[in-house]
Amino acid sequence: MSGFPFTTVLVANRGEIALRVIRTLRVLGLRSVAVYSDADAGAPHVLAADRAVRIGPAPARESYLSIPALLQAVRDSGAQAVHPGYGFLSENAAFARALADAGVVFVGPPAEVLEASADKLTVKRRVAAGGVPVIPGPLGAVPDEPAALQAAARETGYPLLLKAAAGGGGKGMRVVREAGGLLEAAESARREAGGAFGSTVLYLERLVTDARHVEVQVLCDRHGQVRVLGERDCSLQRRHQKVLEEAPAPGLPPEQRRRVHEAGAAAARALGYVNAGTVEMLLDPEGRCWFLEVNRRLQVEHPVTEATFGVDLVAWQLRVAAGERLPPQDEFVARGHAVEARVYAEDPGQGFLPSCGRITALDVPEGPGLRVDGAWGVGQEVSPHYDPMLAKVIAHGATREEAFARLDDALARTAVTGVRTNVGYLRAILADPEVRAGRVAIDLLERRAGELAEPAAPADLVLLAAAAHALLRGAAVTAPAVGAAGAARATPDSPWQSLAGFRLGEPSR
Amino acid sequence: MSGFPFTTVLVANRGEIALRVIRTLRVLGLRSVAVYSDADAGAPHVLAADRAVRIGPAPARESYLSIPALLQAVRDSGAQAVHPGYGFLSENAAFARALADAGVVFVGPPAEVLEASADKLTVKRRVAAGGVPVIPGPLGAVPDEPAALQAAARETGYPLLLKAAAGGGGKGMRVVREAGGLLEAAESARREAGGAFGSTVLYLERLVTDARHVEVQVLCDRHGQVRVLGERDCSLQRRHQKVLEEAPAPGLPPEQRRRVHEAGAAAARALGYVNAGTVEMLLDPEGRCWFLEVNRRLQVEHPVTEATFGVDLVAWQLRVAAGERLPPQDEFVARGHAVEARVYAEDPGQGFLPSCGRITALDVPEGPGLRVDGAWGVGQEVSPHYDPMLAKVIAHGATREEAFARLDDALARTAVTGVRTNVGYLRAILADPEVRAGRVAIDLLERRAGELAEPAAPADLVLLAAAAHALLRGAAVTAPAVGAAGAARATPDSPWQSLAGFRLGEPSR
Amino acid sequence: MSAPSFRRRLALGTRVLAAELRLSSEGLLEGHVHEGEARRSLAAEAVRAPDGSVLLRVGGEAVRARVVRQGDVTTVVVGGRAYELRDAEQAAPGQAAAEEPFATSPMTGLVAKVSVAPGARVAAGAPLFIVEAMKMEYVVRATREVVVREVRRKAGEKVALGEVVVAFEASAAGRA
Amino acid sequence: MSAPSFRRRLALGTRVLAAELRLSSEGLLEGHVHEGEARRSLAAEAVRAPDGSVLLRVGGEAVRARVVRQGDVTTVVVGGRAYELRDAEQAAPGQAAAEEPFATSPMTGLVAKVSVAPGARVAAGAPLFIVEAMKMEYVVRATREVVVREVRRKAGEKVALGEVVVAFEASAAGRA
Repeated sequence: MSGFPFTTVLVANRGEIALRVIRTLRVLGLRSVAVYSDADAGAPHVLAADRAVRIGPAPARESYLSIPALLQAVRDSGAQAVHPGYGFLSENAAFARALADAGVVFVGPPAEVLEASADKLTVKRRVAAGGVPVIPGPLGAVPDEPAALQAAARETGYPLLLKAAAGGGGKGMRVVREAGGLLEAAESARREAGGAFGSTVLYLERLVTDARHVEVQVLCDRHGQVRVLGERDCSLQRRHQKVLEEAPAPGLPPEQRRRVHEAGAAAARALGYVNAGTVEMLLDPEGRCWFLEVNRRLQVEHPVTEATFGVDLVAWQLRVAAGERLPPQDEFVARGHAVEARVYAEDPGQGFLPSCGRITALDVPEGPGLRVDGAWGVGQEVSPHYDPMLAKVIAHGATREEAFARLDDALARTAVTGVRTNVGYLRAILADPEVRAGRVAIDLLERRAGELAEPAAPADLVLLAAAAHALLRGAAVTAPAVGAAGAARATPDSPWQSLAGFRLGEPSR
Repeated sequence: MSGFPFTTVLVANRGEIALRVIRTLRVLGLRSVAVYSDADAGAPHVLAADRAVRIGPAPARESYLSIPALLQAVRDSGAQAVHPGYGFLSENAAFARALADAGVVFVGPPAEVLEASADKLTVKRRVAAGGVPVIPGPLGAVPDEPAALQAAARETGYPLLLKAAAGGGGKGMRVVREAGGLLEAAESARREAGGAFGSTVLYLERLVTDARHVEVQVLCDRHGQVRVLGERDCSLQRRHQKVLEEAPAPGLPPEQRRRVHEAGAAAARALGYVNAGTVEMLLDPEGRCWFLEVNRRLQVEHPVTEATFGVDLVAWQLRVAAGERLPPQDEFVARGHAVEARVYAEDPGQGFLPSCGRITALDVPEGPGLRVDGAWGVGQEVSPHYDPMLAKVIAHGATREEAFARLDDALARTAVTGVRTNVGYLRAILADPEVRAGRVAIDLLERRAGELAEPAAPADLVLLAAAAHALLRGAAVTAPAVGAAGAARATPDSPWQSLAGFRLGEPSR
Repeated sequence: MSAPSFRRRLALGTRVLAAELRLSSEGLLEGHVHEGEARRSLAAEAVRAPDGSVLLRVGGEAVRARVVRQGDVTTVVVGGRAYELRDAEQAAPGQAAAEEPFATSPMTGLVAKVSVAPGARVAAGAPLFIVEAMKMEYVVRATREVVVREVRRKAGEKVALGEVVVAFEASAAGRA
Repeated sequence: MSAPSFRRRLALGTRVLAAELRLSSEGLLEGHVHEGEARRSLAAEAVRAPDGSVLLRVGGEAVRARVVRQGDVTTVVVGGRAYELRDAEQAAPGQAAAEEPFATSPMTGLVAKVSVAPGARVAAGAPLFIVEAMKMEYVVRATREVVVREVRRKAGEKVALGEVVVAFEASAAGRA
C-alpha cells in the first residue's frame, strides 16, 4: 500500500513534534511507535501512536537522549525506521550509525553525513571550501584551560558568541560582551550543552551585529539532487531562542534572495547532504550573507515552509529516506506568506522564567489559514524536564499583513491557565511598528524590550470578567433574558474609555 | 487601514458560515456584527463578533429570513455592508435591493444581477443563449393545478426532478420516479421551500442519471472580468444533500476539464455575473456537461477551493464588493487535492433522521493539512430550527490519496456525544472502493447504501472502554504504575482477533 | 488491595452483554463478557488521558475512546463512531410491539402538519402527521387501520423523540 | 428578586481593587470599583458561553474572557493575556522586604548546582545556587553579604517556586 520499504516507524521524540510526525505516518499508512519517559506516560504523543514503549525515567539523559534505551525500544517494537524529530538525538551520528548497523532506516541524514558534519568547525571549513562565506572565528574548539580560553577570545574579539559544537536551538549558546563574563559563561554553556547533547565542546565566533537570521530549507535526495524550498526569516529571537518565524523573509531584494538560496544549495552540496536540512545564515546590514551553521534535521519552524510551499516535509523526509528521487525544482512553488509564533510556558513579567505546572484551562484557536501544532491539553503537566514550548501557532495569508493579522487574531483567542505563557508578549511583537514594517533584526527584541513589556492590566475589564464568571456560573447558557436584551447597551455616562479602546483581535493599548 | 469603503460588516447568517466570515473580517481589520435569533443567544458566531444584534424568535422566517428585522439590525449597528453567508437571504434579490436602497453594500452579486437571475428558468434560458448546454425540461413554473402538473410531468418524462425555483442545497427538491408520487412530492417540496425561502414556486427537469455533479467556482469583478478557480466534484450526495466534496474533480480528462471551465465562465458572462458564484453542472457518462444552476453565493464547500488555490474567497468577495479589480487568471494556481466532509447531526442507523440535543462531549481533530469549520462546542444546543450541519472537516494533501487518508484520520479522531452524527458513515464512504478509485457519481451513495451501512459494533472494545472509563475516573492521569507497565502486553490467548483488526485512522472492518 | 471491578449487564442495540472486568494496579483491565451462551475473555492495558478520554492497548494496537455516561446510557465513541450502551436492567426486554395504540414522533422537532382529527378513521399507510427538523421532514403514517382518539400536538408545536402525537381508539387490535 | 452580587477586595499585581457588582436578571452587570481614593462606575452586558467562557459587551465592543478560579487566585485571560486576581484578604499587604533571611527558588525546576555550604560567608552578588527548568537556568545570587546556615536542597532535586533553598544566619541584617 504505502510503497515504503518500512511499515513501522518509531518516533524518537516527544511533545508536539512527535505528535506531528505521527500524524504524517498515519496519513502515509505507516504504523507509529511512540517512546516515553516516566514524566510522559499519558502525554499526547503517547496517546496518538499505534504503540508506545517506555524508555526510562524523566531526565532526558536517561530516556530521550539514551541511545541504548532507544535501540531497545526499536527492537521491542519491531520498528524498521526511526524518525528523530528535532533536538535530542536528531543530529547524533552515533545514534544514526547504531541504527544503520542494526539495519534500521534513520529518517534524516545518513550516518556518514552526520559523522562527517558532527563537528561544526569541520562543517565551517568544508562549506567555506565550497565557496560559502563564513563568520570570522578560530576554527578550533574552545580550550578547557581558562588562560587559553581567554586568549582565544581576545584574538576573536568581543563581543563574541560561545556555541556548543553539538548544539542547536539556543542551548549551550552564550553571548560574551567582555572578558569578565567569559569563564562563567563558558562553564554555564558547557553544563547546559552537556545536559542537552552529551557533549561539552564549545567554539567561538565573532558576534555579527545588527544582522538578520535568514535560513534556507534544503531537501536533498540520495541521488545527489538538491532542492531549495525558499528561505525563512527567524530574526525575532530572545536569548538565541527563536520566537517568531516567517517565510518568505520580508523585504529581501530578489538578488539577495537568489544569493541566499545559492549559498544554501552550495553548503548542502559541499557537505554531500541528504534529507531535509536547514542552512542558517546571517544577513548583515550591507546585505552580505554569512554561513552560520547547518541544522541536519527538521526545524521547529518548518511549518511556515509547509504553508507557503504546500508540502509535507515529514512525508518528504520519509520518501527521501526510502530512496525516492525528488521532483524537479520547478515543482516546488511558494505562495503567499506564513508566520509562526512559539507559545512558551514562561512568564514575561518575571524575566521570562519558565513556568511549570498543570494546564487548568485551554482555548486553542482555530479557523481558516491557521495551524496549531501543540501537545497540550487540559490536565497536561508542563514538566521542568523538557523544552518549555507548549505549541506553535502558524498563520498563512495572501500577504504578510494578512498572515500577521490572522496570527494576532488567533493569539487573541488563545487562553491558557495553570502555567504562564508568552502569548501577550507575542501579540506585542506582532503590534510592534518595526516588526510590522518588516525591519526585523536579531537584536530587535532585546533593543525594544521596553516597548514590548506587558501593558498595564485593563483592571476594570478583568474585574468585570471575574464577576461575570462568578455570577453566571450555573446560569442557563442561552438565557432568553440575555437574548432578549438586544443590542449592547452601554451606560453612556460610565467611564468606559478604557474598554472602548480594547478590542479582541487588536493589540490592546 | 483596511482600504475598504466600509468599516463595519453585518453577517446575516448563523452557525459555521457566520463564524467563518467573522474570522476573515477580523483579519481584514473590519468590524463584525452578528445577528441572532432567540435560539442562538450565546451561539459561537454571536460570541465571536464585535457586536451582536437580536433579530427575532427562533423560527428562521421570523429572524434569519426576515428582511425587516435584518434591515433594522443594519440600522441599529451602523453596518455599511452585509455579508449574507449561504442559504437564508443570500440569493434574495429583494434583500439586496433593500440594502442598495439604504446605501449599504451587499457582499454578493448586485441587486440587478440577483433580480435578473432570481427565476432559475430565466437563468436557464439566458445561459442556453450564451452557448451553455441545459438539461431538458419545460422552461416554466410547475402549475398549482394537479392535472396541469401531471401533464407537464408526463411531457418531461419520468424520472424527473422537482426543484424550488428559489431553492438550493437540496431544500425543496424531490425526485419523482412515477406519476403516483407526484402530487405529494410537490406539496412536500412546496412546504419545505416556503419554509426555507419564502417562495413555493417549483419547476421540473428531466433527471439526468448516472451523472457526476461537477461545479465551477467563478469570481467576477465589477469591471467585467471573469476568473475560474477550478472545479469541485460534489457527486457524493444523499437525498440531494452534498456529503463529501473534493477539488479537483477526480479523473477528469484535461479536455473535459477545459470544457467544464469554459461552460462555467460562459454561464457567468451570460448572466453578467459579479462576485463569487458557482456554476453547477452534471457530467454524464459520455462526458457531456449540462448546466444545472448557478449558485449566486459562497458555497458550503468553498473551503476545498480555498485549500487548493490558497485563497480566501470571503476576502475576495469583500474586495470585489468594494469595487476592486481581480488579478489576471494566471495568478490563480491550484496545488494538490482537497476534500471536505460535512458532519451532520443525524442518525445513519435510523434513516438519517436529524438528531437534536445538547453536545455533551466533543473532540475536534487538528493537525497539519486540516481545517475544521464548525460552530459547535460542548454545551451547544443543536436546535431543530436550523440546518443539521455541525461542522465541515477539510483535508488537503499533495495527492487525492493523501487528502483522503488525512480526512479519514481526522474523522477517526472526531468524537461527538449528546447528538448522533454521520461521522461513521463518512468514514465508510471514504473507505468505499469505488469512491477511492474516483468513480464517483450522484447515485453512488444510494446505490451502495448496503455496503455503507454501519458495521457491526465492536462490542468487546466498547465494553472495555466503558469499563476503563468507569474504573479510571479520578485516577491519576499519568499514573506511574501505567507508565512503568512498559510496552503493551497482550494476553496471547485472548480472543482479540476482533480488536487486532481495529485501528484508529483506518476504516474498521 | 482488591482490584476495582466493573460488573454490569448492558444492552448494545439488540445485544445484551454481561461484563465482569477488573483493573489491576498496573493498569491492566481483565475479565470476561457473557453474551447468551458465549463467554469471552477480554484484556487490555488502559490509561486515562489528561483530557478524560480513555486509551486501550491490546496486542500492540492502540484505540482511543471518548466515554460519556448520562442517565442509564453510556456513550462510547471510537474511531468517530458512537455506540450507546444501555443499562440492561432498565432496557426494554424486547422491542415494543408494532401495534401500539398511539403514534409517536420519530425525532425531536416541530410538528409541521397534522393530517387527522379525533374520530377520524384512517386507512393503513395514510399520513397521520409530519414532523420537521432542520432540513428534513418525516411523514408518520398509520401502520394499520385506526380510529383517532386524540391529537396531542398541533402544527408548529415542538415535539420530542418518542413523544405521543396521535392516540388511537383501542378498537381494531392490540393491547389497549 | 434581589440581584446576585459580587463584592470582593482583590489584588491585581500591586493594585488593590474593591469591586461591588450586581447582575440584573437581564444580564446587565453593573456597579462600582474602589481603588484607593478613586471610585469608578462599571457596566457591561454579560453572557456565559456554552464553553464556560464569559462574554462582555460594553458600548458595542465585545470582549471574551476565560476565567478560572483556583484557591484564592482568579485567573482572567483576555486577548491571550492572563491576569491574576488574588483575594486581597489573603494578599500580602506589601512586597516582602529585600532582606529575607533565606534565598528562594525563582521558579519550579531542578536544582542544577549549589555553590555554597553551611557556615560559608558569601559576598553580595556571589552565586548561591542554580535552578534549571526546561531550556533555561537561573543563577540565584546573594543580595548582600550573608553567612549560610542551612542548605535545604542539593543538586538534582526538584524545587518549587518560592521554596527556600538556602537559609542564612540572622547575623548581618534584617528580620531574623
